[in-house]
Amino acid sequence: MTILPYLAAGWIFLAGLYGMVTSRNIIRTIGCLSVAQSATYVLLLAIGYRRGGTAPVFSDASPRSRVVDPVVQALTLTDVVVGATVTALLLALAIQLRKRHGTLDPDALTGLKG
Amino acid sequence: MNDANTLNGYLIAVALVLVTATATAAALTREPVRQAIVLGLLGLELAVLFTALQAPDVALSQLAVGGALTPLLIVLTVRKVRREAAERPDASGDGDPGAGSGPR
Amino acid sequence: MSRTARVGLFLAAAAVFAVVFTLACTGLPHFGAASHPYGTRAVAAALRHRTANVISSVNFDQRAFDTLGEESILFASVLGAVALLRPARDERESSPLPLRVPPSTRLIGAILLPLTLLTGVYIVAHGQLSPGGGFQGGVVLATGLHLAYVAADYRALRRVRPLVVLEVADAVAAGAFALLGLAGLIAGSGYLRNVLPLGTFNQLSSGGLVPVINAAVGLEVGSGLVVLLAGFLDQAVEIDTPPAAQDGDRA
Amino acid sequence: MTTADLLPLAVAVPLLGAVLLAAAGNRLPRLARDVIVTVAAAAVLADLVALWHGSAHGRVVNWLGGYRPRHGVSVGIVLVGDRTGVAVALLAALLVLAVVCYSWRYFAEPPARHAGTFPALILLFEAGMCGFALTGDLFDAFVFFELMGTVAYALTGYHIEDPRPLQGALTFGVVNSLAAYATLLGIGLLYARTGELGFASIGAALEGHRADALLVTAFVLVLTGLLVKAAVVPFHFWLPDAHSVAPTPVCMLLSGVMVELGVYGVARVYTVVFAGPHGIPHGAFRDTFVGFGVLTALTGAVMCWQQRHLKRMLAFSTIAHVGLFLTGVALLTPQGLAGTALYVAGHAGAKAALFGVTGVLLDRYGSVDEDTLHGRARELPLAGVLFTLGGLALAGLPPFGLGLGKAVAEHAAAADLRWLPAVFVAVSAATGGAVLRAALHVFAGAGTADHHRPGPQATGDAEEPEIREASRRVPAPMLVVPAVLLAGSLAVGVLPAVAHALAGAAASFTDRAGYLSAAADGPAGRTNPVPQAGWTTEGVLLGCLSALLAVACAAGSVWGAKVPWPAGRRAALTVRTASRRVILPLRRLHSGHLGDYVSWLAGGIAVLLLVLLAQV
Repeated sequence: MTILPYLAAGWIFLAGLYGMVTSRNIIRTIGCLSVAQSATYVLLLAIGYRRGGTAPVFSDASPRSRVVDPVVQALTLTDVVVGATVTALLLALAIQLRKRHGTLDPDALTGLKG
Repeated sequence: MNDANTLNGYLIAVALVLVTATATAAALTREPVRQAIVLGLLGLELAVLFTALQAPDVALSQLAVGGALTPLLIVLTVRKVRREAAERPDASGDGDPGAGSGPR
Repeated sequence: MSRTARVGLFLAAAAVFAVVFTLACTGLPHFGAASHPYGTRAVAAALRHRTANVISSVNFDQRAFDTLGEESILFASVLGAVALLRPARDERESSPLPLRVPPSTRLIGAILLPLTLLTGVYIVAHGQLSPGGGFQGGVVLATGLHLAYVAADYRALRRVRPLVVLEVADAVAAGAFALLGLAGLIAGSGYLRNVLPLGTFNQLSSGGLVPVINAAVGLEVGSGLVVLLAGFLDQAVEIDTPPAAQDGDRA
Repeated sequence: MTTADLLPLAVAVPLLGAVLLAAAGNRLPRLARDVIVTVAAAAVLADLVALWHGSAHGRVVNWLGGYRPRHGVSVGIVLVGDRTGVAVALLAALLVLAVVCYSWRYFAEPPARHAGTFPALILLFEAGMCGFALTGDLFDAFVFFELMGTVAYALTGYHIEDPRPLQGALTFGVVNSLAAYATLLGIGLLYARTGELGFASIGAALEGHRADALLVTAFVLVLTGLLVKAAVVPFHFWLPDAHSVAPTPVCMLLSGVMVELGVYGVARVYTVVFAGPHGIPHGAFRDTFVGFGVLTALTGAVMCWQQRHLKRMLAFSTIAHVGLFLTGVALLTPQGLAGTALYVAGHAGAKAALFGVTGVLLDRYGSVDEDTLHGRARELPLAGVLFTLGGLALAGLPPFGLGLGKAVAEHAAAADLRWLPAVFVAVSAATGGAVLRAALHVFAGAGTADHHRPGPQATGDAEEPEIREASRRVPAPMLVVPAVLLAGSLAVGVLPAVAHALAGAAASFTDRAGYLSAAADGPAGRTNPVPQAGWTTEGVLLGCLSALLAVACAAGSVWGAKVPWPAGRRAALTVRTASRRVILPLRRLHSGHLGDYVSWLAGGIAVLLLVLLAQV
């Protein structure tokens, strides 16, 4: 258990990459991108965890109680928002690309090469 | 206190295994709508993991974004694409792999 | 590259990455370790500013500039995605036919709609005290509004979302954040300085600027997401592309 | 208000301008929108000019939210305006202002209901670039990096009626976001080891650890996002796809400054965070990135020469020059940095001008294809002159700023490796030559229109024209702005004060201890001696040589087939055979396939990991 959560993050990142490499549909590529991104959430929050710590919210806890690292949580929160908005933007591009190109298969998207 | 810690440790371990497995499954799922469903599931499991990691704020956003918003956007995108494919059967299909042009 | 070459290259690279990343992880502090210098400082700073939810303090006070950037990303994506999803010159919008919705669904929707909106407002308002805040509450507000789609139909949704107003609200909320930062500058103490009275710990008005920025973020996220979802829904439901439009690449 | 307060304003002002445009854009007449965006861009410029003067005597530091460090560490975000950072932001602001003026008359009529979107996005782009250039915090840099990226994806795909911009924008978005997530993983690893996020505080904390696999992995991951943005081979594939199809004003920004920000990020992150004792050794960094730089420069130059799509040609020439920038920075000497700074400034002016003139062609003829346009632009002599001057500047002709930067960087490079200046000359000649060849074809109608280039290629035909009235006269700003930009590029080379100021900036950039101290509220550091950054005989000669070579390349390609002597024909044949053997496979690698690009990204990370691990 000492480094397993970090390794899990690495594995998830690679899994997302693999899905993107083998994808035959841009929508799936975008989905895999968000899988790869969840690796960053897992890594950041795993790093901030403290054994025996509680959530860093003091509304009903003593200010002296042991808490987990709040900074990584703030970072992850930013990351979640960034991820969601980028996904939305990419999906919007995919919709229009499908309209104009008639396909979302990377093998058939041949407008830009050489 | 110690028992609660051990319990939380187990919870983290289980959630971690589930998250890893579901993420792998989501990356391997070819069909976008099915992938959206697996992604939704991944979002829920991540929310559980984050709660166990004492990050309720992140869990709440993950629940909203990963569990609902992202899958919804993917489904809407696929729906638009499907609608077009249905109106123009000549265009190469999306959604189901292999229906597009063959490998080079 | 052929498919085999592509996957082969990736697998080789992934093998290297896996080995080195594992090696790297052995150099990390063990999972659950105690030392978090920045985290400890952030907790102390949050308590000094009487903000019970340390994460809100980090997001909206200590590292508010990050959040300003984050909200700009949200603002830019909504602006960009909605512009990308505009009907092209050769497209027309069609009105979808009204759908028959079973009365039970309609009832559930009618009950859930105000309930969700209330929950959203609550989550936004208590961001500096309990888990949640502008972003989470904003998402709840935006999705809650779309219960109207489930409960009634698309035309009902269009009635309850004044898009023009929401687009302006999104922009104004994003601007409000930047302006709140200027307040500190005008007060003579620096950008994004928490200049408001800090209030009493664990009260709704505690944390100075934190609840105000929180509200701005809530407004931005809520209205921005509704506008964004409207762009996607319009594409999925309303806009028809003429068949000729997609032959552009075959020429 | 103090000088330090000017730092956040560089982000807040464009942001507020964008908000105003987004909120009121639909209700305002076009003139009012143009006025708002121009005033906002000018205000940012004024802010940064004031900041530049304020930073003359050392770094300007602002702890946002008033969180001054206690015992050397803070809980907030620090903005650090050292002269290099301010200069980079200043360059971005100048270019944004130029682009804003260029687009006054650029779009015939913006789409209804989204009238304010384009200028608002340009201003948000500016906010992202300024934030990235001025921040002293690693995660904050990531946030503004993403802001820059997000806006750029949306702007690239702005023409939804044309399939190619959409594909280019998607490739751009997917590859860059993925790389940004890799960066975030790296930031996570650094946070785990040091528990800090500021550049300076991480750098200081890392000094207490030894260099191991964790350090190398974190370094490579953090750099991935920056290298992708900088389009370093093999992370570069997205760039030609995106830059060749984006709206012309956007291309001017992307090629002129955004790509260069990636190189700036690499230099900043390495020098402040990783260059300390027990960090990544200087030698390892230098050898690795001079290698990657040279590879990038050569690949870009070869691909640039092969293109007939003018914007794609310019995009590949950006890759070639970024390779040289990376090489100059990787030398880690003040002179190398000074040369690169001059080079970047001169390049921004010339490249943006070239894109601007290409925009005129697209406006009039609905095509940016070298073969299709053959001889058709004879009626635009002024545009032809500007395009040719741009090509000569790109080739390093003195006294353009690009030539001065190249000369100074070459001098610094020769001190390290004797053969490096040859790469600089060859790459400048090839990229400049390609532009001159296109100028001869398009504006003079020289040679023949029919060129058989083997292999896969993107043509510049059937582009969606960005303006609807084909018969109108060329709007004045579309030629005036490129002319001004070229004049700016010239000024960088002619005015010794600019060179001296940038050399001073480079000297303080390498002063790591000073940066660390300033960001921890400590005493100001000492100043390094300012490197020599003026014209030398050697520099002038090398500049003239590469310009001459460029002219020879262009002339040989246009008239080479008609050469009467057999030696010339034999040479042409050899070139053709070689090109089929070497260049064809290289062109095939640029497949436009998203899966390929992700694979190359992973491959690049793996190679960097192995190369650096072997040297640590």
